[in-house]
Amino acid sequence: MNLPEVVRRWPVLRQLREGDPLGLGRAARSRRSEALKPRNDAADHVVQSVCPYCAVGCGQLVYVKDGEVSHIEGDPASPISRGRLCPKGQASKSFVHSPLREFKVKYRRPYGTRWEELSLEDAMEMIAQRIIDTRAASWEEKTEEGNPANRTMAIGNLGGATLDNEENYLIKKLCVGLGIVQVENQARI
Amino acid sequence: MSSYYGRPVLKEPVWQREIPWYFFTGGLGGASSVLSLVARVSGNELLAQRSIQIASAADAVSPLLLLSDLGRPERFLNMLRVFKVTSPMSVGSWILAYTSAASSVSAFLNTIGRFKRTADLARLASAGSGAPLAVYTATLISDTAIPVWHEARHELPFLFGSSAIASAGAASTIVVPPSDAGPARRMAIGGAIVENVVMKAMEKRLGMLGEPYRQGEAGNYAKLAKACSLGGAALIGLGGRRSRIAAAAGGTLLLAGEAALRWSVFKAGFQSARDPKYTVTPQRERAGYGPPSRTRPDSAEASM
Amino acid sequence: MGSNMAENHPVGFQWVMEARERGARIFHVDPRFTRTSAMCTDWIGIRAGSDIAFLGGVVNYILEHGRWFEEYVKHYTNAPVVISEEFADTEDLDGLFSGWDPEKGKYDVSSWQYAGMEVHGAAGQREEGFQPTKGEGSGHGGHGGGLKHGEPPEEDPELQHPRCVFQLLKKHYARYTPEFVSETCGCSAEAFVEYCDAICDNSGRERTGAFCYAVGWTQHTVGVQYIRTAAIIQQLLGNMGRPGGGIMALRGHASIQGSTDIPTLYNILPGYLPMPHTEAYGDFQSYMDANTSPTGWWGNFRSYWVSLMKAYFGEHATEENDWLFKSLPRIDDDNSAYWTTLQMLDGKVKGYLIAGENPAVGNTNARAHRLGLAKLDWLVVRDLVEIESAAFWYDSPEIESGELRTDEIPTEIFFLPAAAHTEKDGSFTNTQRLLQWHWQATEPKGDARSDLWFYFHLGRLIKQKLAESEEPRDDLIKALRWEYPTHSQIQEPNAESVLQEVNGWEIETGEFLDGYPKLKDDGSTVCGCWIYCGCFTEGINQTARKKAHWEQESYVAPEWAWSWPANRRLLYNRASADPAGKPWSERKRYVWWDEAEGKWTGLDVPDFKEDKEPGYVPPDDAKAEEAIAGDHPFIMQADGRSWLFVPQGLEDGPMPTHYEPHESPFDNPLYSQRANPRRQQFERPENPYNPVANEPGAEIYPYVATTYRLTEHHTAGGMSRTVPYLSELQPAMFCEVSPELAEEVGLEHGGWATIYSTRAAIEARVLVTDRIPSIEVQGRKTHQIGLPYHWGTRGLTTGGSANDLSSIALDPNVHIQEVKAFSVGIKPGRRPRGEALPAFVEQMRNRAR
Amino acid sequence: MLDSYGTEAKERVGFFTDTSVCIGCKACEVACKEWNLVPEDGLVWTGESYDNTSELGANTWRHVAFIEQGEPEVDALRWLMSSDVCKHCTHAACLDVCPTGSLIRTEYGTVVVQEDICNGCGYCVPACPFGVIDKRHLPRQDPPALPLITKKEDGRVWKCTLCYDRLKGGHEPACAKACPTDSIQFGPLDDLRERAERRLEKLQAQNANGARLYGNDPDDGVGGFGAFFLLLDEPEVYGLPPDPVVTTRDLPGMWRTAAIATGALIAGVAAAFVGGSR
Repeated sequence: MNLPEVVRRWPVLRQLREGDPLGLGRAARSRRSEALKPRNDAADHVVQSVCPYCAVGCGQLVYVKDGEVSHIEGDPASPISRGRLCPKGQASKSFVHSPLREFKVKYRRPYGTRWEELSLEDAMEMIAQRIIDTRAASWEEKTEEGNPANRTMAIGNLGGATLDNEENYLIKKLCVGLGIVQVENQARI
Repeated sequence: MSSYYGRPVLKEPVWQREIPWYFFTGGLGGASSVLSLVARVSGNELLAQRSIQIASAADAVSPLLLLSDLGRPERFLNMLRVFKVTSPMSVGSWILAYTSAASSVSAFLNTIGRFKRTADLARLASAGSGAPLAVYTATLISDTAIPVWHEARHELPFLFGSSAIASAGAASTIVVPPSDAGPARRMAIGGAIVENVVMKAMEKRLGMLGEPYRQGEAGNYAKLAKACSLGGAALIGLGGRRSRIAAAAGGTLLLAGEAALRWSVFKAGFQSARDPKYTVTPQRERAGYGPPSRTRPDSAEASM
Repeated sequence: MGSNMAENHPVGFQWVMEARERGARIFHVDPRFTRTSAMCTDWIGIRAGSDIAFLGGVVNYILEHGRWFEEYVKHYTNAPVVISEEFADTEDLDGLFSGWDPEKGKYDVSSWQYAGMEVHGAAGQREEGFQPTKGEGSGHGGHGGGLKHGEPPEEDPELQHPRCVFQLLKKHYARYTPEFVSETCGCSAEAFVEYCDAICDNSGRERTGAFCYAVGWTQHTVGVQYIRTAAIIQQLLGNMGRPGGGIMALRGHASIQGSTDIPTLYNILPGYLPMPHTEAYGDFQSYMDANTSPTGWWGNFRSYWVSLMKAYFGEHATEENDWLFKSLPRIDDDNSAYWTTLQMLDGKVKGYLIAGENPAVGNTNARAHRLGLAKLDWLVVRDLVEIESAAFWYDSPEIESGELRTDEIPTEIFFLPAAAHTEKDGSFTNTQRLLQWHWQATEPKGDARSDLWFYFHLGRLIKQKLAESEEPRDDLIKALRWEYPTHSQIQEPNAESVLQEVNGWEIETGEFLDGYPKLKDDGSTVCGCWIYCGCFTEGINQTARKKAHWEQESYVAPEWAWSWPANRRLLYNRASADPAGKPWSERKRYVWWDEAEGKWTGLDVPDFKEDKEPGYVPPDDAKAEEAIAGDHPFIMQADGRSWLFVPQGLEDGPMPTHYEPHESPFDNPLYSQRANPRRQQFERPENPYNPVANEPGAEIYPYVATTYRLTEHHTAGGMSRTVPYLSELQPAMFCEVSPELAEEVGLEHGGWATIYSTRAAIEARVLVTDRIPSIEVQGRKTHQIGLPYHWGTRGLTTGGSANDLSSIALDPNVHIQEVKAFSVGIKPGRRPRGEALPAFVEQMRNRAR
Repeated sequence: MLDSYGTEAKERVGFFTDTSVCIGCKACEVACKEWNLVPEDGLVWTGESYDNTSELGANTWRHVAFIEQGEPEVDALRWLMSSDVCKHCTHAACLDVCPTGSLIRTEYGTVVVQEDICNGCGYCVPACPFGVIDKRHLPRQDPPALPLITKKEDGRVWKCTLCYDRLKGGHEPACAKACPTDSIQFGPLDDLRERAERRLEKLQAQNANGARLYGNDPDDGVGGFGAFFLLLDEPEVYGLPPDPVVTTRDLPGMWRTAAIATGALIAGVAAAFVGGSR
């Protein structure tokens, strides 16, 4: 008999028609459940990445949907981690999407009592100028003893253990070029 | 008896105040339908009409109570999505739907006084489903992991049944002149007595699991229920025949008692879920375990 | 030891669990019974800061009971070498080695040398001038002096000579008996002996044992010597350079290894080449002489260095101008992070850039650091979230207490949002020296940018602005090679192009180099980091290799990513074979000499010249690597052997000695010299020290505190207290105390406690637990207090910072702070609020006077 | 059990949680939340060892228990850690009593809540003998369907789905995949039961004190768990019931009692008419 769709899908009837009289299984299954798919399968693309937390270096698979990270899980191919992740690594997606993440430059002027807005371009311009000025004002060509110095002791740079090798390379290279010797990172801490 | 930092093993029910009230209205409505039918058969027209009106009123309130307790009220129709004999609530939903439809039709026709045959058919129908309606709620709560409900499965239906009889009787006693309310009075008194006897027997048999019925909120409601039901019954018994006031007062008191009884049972369930000993102790005995093989860690005890 | 691996490296710990399931005996020696201890077959609780006493005891046990691996020790270590007769041991000088200069507070290491010569250390990190005459070439070591074909002048193969390393070792550790260990560490002598037997039983030809450590060892005023002691054990037992052996450093940040190899550190250039020093290296040649060792792989120092200069300055660096050596910035003894902090407090540092670090919580005496930041002219903070280091000017304990006032803080602050690892290409170097590439998944949003972007464009802007400058000081920055292709709308620099520069190429052909042996000292090759040379062989990004382990034949999985040097997974692996080149045992075969092929082969890339046969004896005029004999596996060393005794390269002694922590309630049971004499101390108003041992007032700070991390959080919290799913798992700062201590001072489980030192006071919830037992030390009951250091004033979960309590007292070799053992007091209840807080700290300090 | 699915039926799968190798890292808790988008539900420090999640519920589908045992003298210390989860019972009370058919037995033999069906009647909550399933009281995300009667909170019940969607895609559940030490093992139930037996034998040989399997017996009160455990102490120490029984096992009896009570009710009413209307 051909009943209208809505009636035919009425679980009470399906209980009888689909051999599930108790209505504990298939008959009670909804359209959504039938069509269910893991969202990873719907990802636009997947990239192989590395966990950003500790130095074990577990492999990660980053799933991307509509330009957003839709999920991050372990990369089974990694001989180090075999697809497994600890709570931190497993929380990487929430870390990337942290409610506290900032996406705007914030500026606090000397003696200021609040953050102000500032364009990234202006910020870069100002920072470059600060470095140039401070460096000029504090340049030390020789030490008191008259030994060569070629440096500024008025500027320091901190950080690196959470950065990429390429980033660290540029930091050190730039600082050498500028005569900034106080370059340090967590390896010390 | 130890558990994880003294935490409950079971979750307390998430049902709110609507549910015990529904137990009450369900019982009242269901038993009233039966009362109405028997009254009709025995030719007590007035009693038959008033009681079916009570029934339809109660059956109209019941679904609303259930609906407002749902987490997703807009999905109330899903209750009729399946029919599951394994689920007293599913069965009950169908019964309730059927009963309230029947009783309201019957009541309506009765009131306007036309289509007598249809009205009687409807009354018959509502009575047929009204009786189970008054009782199934006991099965509903017995069919859970809550110790004091599940273990009381042999008594609860009788407790709820007798309570329903008492309620229906009391309600009709109020609205029907004493001259025609004889059967209602006897139901009220009889129901009240039976119910108290069953309650006592149940607690006795449950042993340790009887405690929650006597303690805390549940205990208070139980005392209230006992006082009101027996008090109400007495009042009806002594003055209900002559004085309409006494009948009304007694009926009201009795109804209050029946409501309190449902609340008592309801609360007892929560209390027994909250304390892990009611879950663990009986199960250990059942499984024939001896005392725990390891003594509990001091540190864990300390941090409880 | 010194590591809580299960909690801080859970995924790495899967391998330990597998070993356990296969029947391996796993010991955890730690002050606390942690999740690691719970998983190990044995746990030994010791007092925080007493590890050298424990490990020294093991050395003594091995020597006393003849459990050492004779053939290995005789051939592969410097045990037979005879030491200069001027050398005097701590046993002779009551806790000091010979050469101590009380004025300078330093050692003159000349008396530590091999008899009849001058050896240099190996690490290639060197701060001070190398003046052979004065023999004061300590610093972090050069790399080998005038060894004739890599052999020391005086040896005793039978190890009997009273001044040979082996005998000196015996003498030095003779008093480290099980009873001494028990007395000092607070563990039972029986448990200790069981431990000794276990590692001895699991070493030798057929078996190997490994040590895993982390900052539980490094964060001490004798941190380097902790690890050295383990190294001695592993050498004596023959566990170095062999599969299942070694000493595993478990590092805490994704690329902390990389940031040391390609350093963001003041004292070295990429590949551990030393930064030139103000007090020395007036001219190029003496810098070269000081750092080039005639023998060993450091013999090619010049090639590494010249290639780096070519990478930095391209055509501007020439033979004629000494590759711009004269223009390079110079460093002092110590320009490390903490030194910089103190310079800030003195107003000498004006500008500071912070990228992905949170010193206002993560640095020891974080309070001093916050006060320092408040004295800067300008500050740049780059992070994903607004961390404490960016918010200190309106949200910090000092603002709450009124010690700082927002409108009085001059610091101009730029907060720049950073890009996450999923928003940029790049490579991390993990704790096994494995370079792993991570691909960009999405574009960073808004103003968020990678640090690659920031530093590249910053450099571009500065070079632009200075292009016309006539100032001599600007010559170097003008000469800096700074062209990297960019892509996408935001002009993101191409990370691979940077890695290519790191790998290096031949200038003439432009071909990528396949390894550091290809580097030239004539300026014809470019290489940004010699030890990374080969990571871009054949123009292929080797670090991005992701061949699944199940598709690879050997468990070494050489085709997953790339490890330095030369994709070698296990260093000094020639030691996995006996002197004749045969595997010590079939079970433990790893690298061996293939007679037929006439070359070294095995499961890994041999860490040895491929065709150098085991019997090779270098000719007298041999230089560099050629001067290493065929049976000397430790090719980075001038003499090709591992060093039980370190003649040069360490600031505080050739052999590890038990010293008490800088702040310890105890005296040194061995010597009147209580703590490491060479440790760095900076007593000043912002960094006062607690009275210790039997000094008056020590009783105000009577307990041993130790800081640590939890699985659920990451270091200073910037990457975890900002994540809901992690914050809910550990939602509050707490302290762990024993039931006895709780009893003693009236702490209530679940309540609050105030923990204080002479520097600060913080509050924490109280977790009373048997997992941090009170122990008996030198006949006295001590209590220890466990303090996770993740919390600060920002984020989803906030709380007191443990690092506010600890002091700036550093290891002399690596300038790492001592936060794993320091003294504190504790009392029930929450800390005073507002102005009352500093008042309370002051009051306690006065009481301790 | 899976007859209704005919050819669609798959091999029954489940979890074997071997607590003897659990390092208490909680990766399972986070992996579960990340995959299933389970909301964070409050920053509460309990002081109950390292457990700040406390129990399974609508917003915690994996829960790691921490139990510190032993006397101060060091060698006696023991720290039990165990990742708890929905048991996916062979005879599941929550499933039986669900009046809407929101809870179903899937083609994999697992028990899941269909979030598009559940109307929050709450019957499954007290029905579960393990206290696993619970109602979510956090604010609801989707727009109200019927504005007048719609509530502000989510109001539906939630629990572990054994990653129903991942199974359909051929992936193992998130928690099992993440688990660093394979304490959480996923697979066909029969294989897991064998594996567990072998594991128990090994441990007992090494006399790992208190090792026992929990929920592996098909003849227990719930017909065996789809997600069972190897414990190192008595179940209640971990907050688990020693002898759970599916409440619906007694349902036939309950219906019978109800029928009798119903009859009694009618009889009772009728009896009231003996003696007429006065």
